[in-house]
Amino acid sequence: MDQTVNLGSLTLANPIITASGTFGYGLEFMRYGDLSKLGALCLKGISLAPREGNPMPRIAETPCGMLNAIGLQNVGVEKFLKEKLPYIPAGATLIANLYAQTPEDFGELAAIFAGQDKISALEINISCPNVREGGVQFGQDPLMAAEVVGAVKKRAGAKPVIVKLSPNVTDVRVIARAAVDAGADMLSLINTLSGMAVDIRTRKSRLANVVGGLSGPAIKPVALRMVHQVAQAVNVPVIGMGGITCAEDVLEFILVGAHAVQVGTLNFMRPDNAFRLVEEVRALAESLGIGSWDEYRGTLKV
Amino acid sequence: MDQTVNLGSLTLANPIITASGTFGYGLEFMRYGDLSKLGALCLKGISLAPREGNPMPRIAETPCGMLNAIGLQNVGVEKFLKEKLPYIPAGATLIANLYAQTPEDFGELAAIFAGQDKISALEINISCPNVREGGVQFGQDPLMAAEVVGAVKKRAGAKPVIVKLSPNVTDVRVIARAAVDAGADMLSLINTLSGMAVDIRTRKSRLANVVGGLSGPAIKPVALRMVHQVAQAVNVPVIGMGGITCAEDVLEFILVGAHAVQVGTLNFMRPDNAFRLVEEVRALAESLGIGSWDEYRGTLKV
Amino acid sequence: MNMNNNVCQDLTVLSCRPTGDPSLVNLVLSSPGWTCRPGQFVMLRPSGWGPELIWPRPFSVCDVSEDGLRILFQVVGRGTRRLAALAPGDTVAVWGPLGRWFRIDEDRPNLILAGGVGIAPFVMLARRDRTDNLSMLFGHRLGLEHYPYGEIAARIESEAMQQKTPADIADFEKVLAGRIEALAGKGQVLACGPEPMLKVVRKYCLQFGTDGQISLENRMSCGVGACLGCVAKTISGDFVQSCVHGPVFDVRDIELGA
Amino acid sequence: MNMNNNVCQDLTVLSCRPTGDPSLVNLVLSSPGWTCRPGQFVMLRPSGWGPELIWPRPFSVCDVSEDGLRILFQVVGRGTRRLAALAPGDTVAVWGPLGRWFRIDEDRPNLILAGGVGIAPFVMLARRDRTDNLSMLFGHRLGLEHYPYGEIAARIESEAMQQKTPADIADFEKVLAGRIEALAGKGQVLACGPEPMLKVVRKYCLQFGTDGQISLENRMSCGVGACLGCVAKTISGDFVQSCVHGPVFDVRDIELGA
Ligand SMILES: Cc1cc2nc3c(=O)[nH]c(=O)nc-3n(C[C@H](O)[C@H](O)[C@H](O)COP(=O)(O)OP(=O)(O)OC[C@H]3O[C@@H](n4cnc5c(N)ncnc54)[C@H](O)[C@@H]3O)c2cc1C
Ligand SMILES: Cc1cc2nc3c(=O)[nH]c(=O)nc-3n(C[C@H](O)[C@H](O)[C@H](O)COP(=O)(O)OP(=O)(O)OC[C@H]3O[C@@H](n4cnc5c(N)ncnc54)[C@H](O)[C@@H]3O)c2cc1C
Ligand SMILES: Cc1cc2nc3c(=O)[nH]c(=O)nc-3n(C[C@H](O)[C@H](O)[C@H](O)COP(=O)(O)O)c2cc1C
Ligand SMILES: Cc1cc2nc3c(=O)[nH]c(=O)nc-3n(C[C@H](O)[C@H](O)[C@H](O)COP(=O)(O)O)c2cc1C
Ligand code: FES
Ligand code: FES
Repeated sequence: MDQTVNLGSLTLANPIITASGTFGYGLEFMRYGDLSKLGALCLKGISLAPREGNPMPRIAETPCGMLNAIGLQNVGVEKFLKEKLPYIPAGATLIANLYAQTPEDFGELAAIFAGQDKISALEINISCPNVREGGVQFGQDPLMAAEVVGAVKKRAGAKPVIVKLSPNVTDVRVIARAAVDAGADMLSLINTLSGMAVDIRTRKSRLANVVGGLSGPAIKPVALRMVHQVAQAVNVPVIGMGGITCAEDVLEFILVGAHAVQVGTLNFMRPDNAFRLVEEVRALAESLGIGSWDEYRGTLKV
Repeated sequence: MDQTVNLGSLTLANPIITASGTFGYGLEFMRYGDLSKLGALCLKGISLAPREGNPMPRIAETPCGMLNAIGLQNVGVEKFLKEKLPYIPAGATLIANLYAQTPEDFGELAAIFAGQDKISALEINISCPNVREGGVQFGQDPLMAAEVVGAVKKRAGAKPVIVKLSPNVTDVRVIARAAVDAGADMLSLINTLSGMAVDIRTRKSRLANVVGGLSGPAIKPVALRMVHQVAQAVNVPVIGMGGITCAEDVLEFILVGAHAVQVGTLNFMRPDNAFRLVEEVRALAESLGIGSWDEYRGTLKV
Repeated sequence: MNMNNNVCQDLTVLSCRPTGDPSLVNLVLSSPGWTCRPGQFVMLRPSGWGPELIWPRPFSVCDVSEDGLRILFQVVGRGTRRLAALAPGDTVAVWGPLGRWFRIDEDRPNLILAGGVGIAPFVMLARRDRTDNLSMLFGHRLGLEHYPYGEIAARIESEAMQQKTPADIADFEKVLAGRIEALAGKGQVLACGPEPMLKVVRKYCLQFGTDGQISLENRMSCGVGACLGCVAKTISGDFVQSCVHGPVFDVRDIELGA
Repeated sequence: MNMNNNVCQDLTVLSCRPTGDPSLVNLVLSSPGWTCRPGQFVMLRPSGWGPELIWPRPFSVCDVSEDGLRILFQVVGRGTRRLAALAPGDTVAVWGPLGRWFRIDEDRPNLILAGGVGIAPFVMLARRDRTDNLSMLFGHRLGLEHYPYGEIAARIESEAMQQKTPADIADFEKVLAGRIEALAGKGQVLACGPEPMLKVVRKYCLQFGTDGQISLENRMSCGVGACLGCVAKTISGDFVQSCVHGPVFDVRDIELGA
């Protein structure tokens, strides 16, 4: 079966994308597989200036999931372009993940990446629950979301723009429609659910940041529901994620309407998991007699 | 250690309450423990008229959790008062869980229960994600929530009114404050997270209702975060729940500010779990040298 | 032994072994101190299960005595895979006996219709004193030696038919129809097996007016009537908990989805 | 054997046995086909773990050879409890060797400071050809026979002190201070042990100006530098991944929380 997926002007060899913040700059995983075999890589969130991130501890394990409050630690766009991007092998399809605290800065970042040949698309993160400013507050308000998307689209040139949605909202379709109306070429969801874990003995949060973002299999039912809702509400391709750990999970997201998927926490469970998943998804789809993703996508009987 | 908990005019022998919809009318569990040993029992949601509930299948297992879409099947208030309530042994502290599709009907139900000596408090469910009308729509809009709470308070007589909040909102504090301003004596949270599970082979949802409510350990981080937020935002007692399976979990909720807790899915894992939990919580609190719940509650260092 | 003492207890695994085929497992737990009736079931949850698998799993009592509680189960998914990995000495939370049982009509012939692992509840039934009014027709996929067929056949008149192909299944359905028709007004059938088989049994019982009882295997979460997740639809349109009002129902009382 | 082939592979459990005390376990996996340097670590995730425990767990390589990969671990929580239940034949996903190692100063004395299970990485160090510039001071809680102390003491000059009471711990700290002071400008210390001990070591190294390396045990999720969950704060204020830039750091390069 041909695994190709068409996301508007972006064509992927298969529907498996590694999620931002869980696959570094790809370099960390080159020992474990061939990056060009992945559908695409979403790179760690990048901001204009370097960010040192939140204090430690930053991660905690929870039942069938984990919390993180990394706080978007990153080297900043300049250093990224000089010290990281050149080393990522040419065959890999790369999506930059953008983070900023103002629409202007988002636009600025978009303009920088618009000129980067190695970058195939931009994903804008308006849904990080772990930063004080500019994170989820853009993703929880349709007007602010639209403003950010507009600013990015204006300067993104020919690069397709993916808007990454927050699940921490009353109705995800409202933000989804606002993003699409403002020019989003695609949507991706879900980012992490805002959560906490505490230690009853030290009486402290297990995260220095107190709250963090929940990811992993625990959130899969919520993610599936939101992807299903959004896929029905908009006419642009939807990239689904949240708790995927196996080929069955991938097909579940495609069944409810996703064009492609991202895998995050899965990469921590075993560093070659994303590479293995590409093969497992192919095998499963073939064993089910699926002729193409277009044929299977969104065929949930309701 | 004295396990007593004071929730305004409602005093409980200990902080463990069985959650609505997971402990039937208590009768189902009399073989497995002494109901009077529990802090209280929240009874299965009751409506004015009987409800047949949603079609089958209604439940699905998910990683560290479960989905349900029961649809509030219940015998209706009249039959409940005649055929169920008289058989619940006198020593048990009972909380009625009310469901209606209009503020008027909520008020009507409150008036009926106001006259029932065996009922110690009313919990109003404005957060059920599994019914089309009157469920979560009241719980997602502060004005509608306030209207329902007002209607209930007006006719609840001396019974304390607990408002059960939905986690499927952008900012749970907004609804919490609206409910308190409208007269809620207490808040309880969280109800289930809206979610889905699908079967890639049959291409059907695992629930006939398509979407359902996610409960169990998977949601505990989200529940803890919301209880923490709400306990800081309001001045009424907060009853925390979501994914509790052991004594440590109970103390986590109290640490972030809950006066008492409810346990739901835990009751399915083993029918005597709630009874065992009462003893386990006592033992754990004593081993930690906690003098009283007032001393420990809300002492998270942030 | 107490007939009604269905408290929740921790029992010890005495043995857990495939019957020959790895997909069919015999589990023997230490004696629960109660006895029960054929068709009743227990909920099992090994104490080693973390929260990943939330629910206990329901199983018919295959047999119970001072020697222990015996369960015969088929490996179909994550839960039964983990049950199959139990080792002697492990503990399992068990509550039961639960639900309603097969009621024997002492004055007329009772024909057992068992399909696959649905043979389980009839092991204890065949152990009863009076067996002349019992007989069994057994449909099976694996070789007969993997099932407790011999134990039952040694006590009551039994017949087995293997189904390996769709044609075999069609043949089995024909035989079922014939037997059910033959009992119309003269006796009753007691059926336990996969849902498609139960639908066939129900169809012919209604068509020929034959009395019958069938045991449903609805998905269950609590087993005690509280979650309302396991309901069956009665012909009057009510949803009743199959863990309390079943799992054994009169074929005439309930609907079975298409 | 390849020094750098840190692919991810499924290794087979050869043995998994308590060292005598149930809280301390010796795990031997089939040979990974690589060797490594003392202080490097591996990530382990048994294939039997469902999603309940999401993360792999990091462990120092205690020793590695054609005979297998040896890990010495202490049971402290859910993950290590489940690791302790591994049985021969089970498979475990292993990736490594990861991280930086203890660098020996060949021209001067190198004093190992090991605390409890922190002795693990020094088993392979003591196996090297030249041992005259190595010595060890070992602080321990359980009886000495539970640790691989004897193996090391057979090859290098070693001394052990048991800590059972706060007074013992204070004594140990005094001895540590003395040894670290004595090495100032003359040699270096290599430390692995519980965080309070590492803080003491760092304090005296800085105070007396003694060279030293310490191995951090920050919570880890990926082990490959991607999640940024395991970072250590450098004295210049940067957060660096301890799985890549550590776990062994120069005491002067990093801060340790209060
Ligand atoms: C009253 C009763 C008696 C039963 N007696 C026996 C018996 O004696 N021997 C036997 O082998 N099986 C019996 N079953 C069926 C058995 O409970 C299921 O096969 C088992 O729970 C599946 O668990 P799993 O985790 O392996 O499957 P899953 O991975 O959860 O699912 C696999 C399949 O099993 C079904 N299933 C899952 N959970 C349940 C559940 N709690 N109840 C029913 N079906 C479920 C699913 O719908 C799915 O089709 C009985 C069921 C009931 C309700
Ligand atoms: C580089 C490195 C080498 C190590 N070498 C050894 C060794 O040789 N022998 C040994 O016994 N232990 C070693 N550890 C510590 C070991 O990884 C933890 O004890 C183990 O992960 C705890 O898992 P758990 O599920 O049992 O504990 P949990 O129940 O998860 O937690 C118990 C305690 O362990 C800590 N912890 C939990 N997960 C981790 C994690 N992934 N990394 C570090 N700490 C954690 C928690 O903060 C908590 O204090 C090493 C750790 C690191 C980072
Ligand atoms: C450690 C960690 C760091 C993350 N960093 C980012 C980030 O920088 N930008 C972003 O858009 N999402 C980030 N995410 C969110 C993931 O990309 C993904 O949306 C989320 O983890 C849900 O998918 P999963 O359940 O497969 O992990 C991060 C997640 C984790 C666990
Ligand atoms: C099967 C089932 C039925 C429920 N029915 C109700 C109900 O009738 N009224 C209500 O307010 N909440 C109902 N709930 C929600 C629970 O009371 C509780 O809020 C939720 O399950 C989270 O707690 P838990 O994780 O401990 O189960 C139901 C939950 C389950 C699992
Ligand atoms: S299984 Fe819960 S009501 Fe039957
Ligand atoms: S453990 Fe993930 S970066 Fe170190």
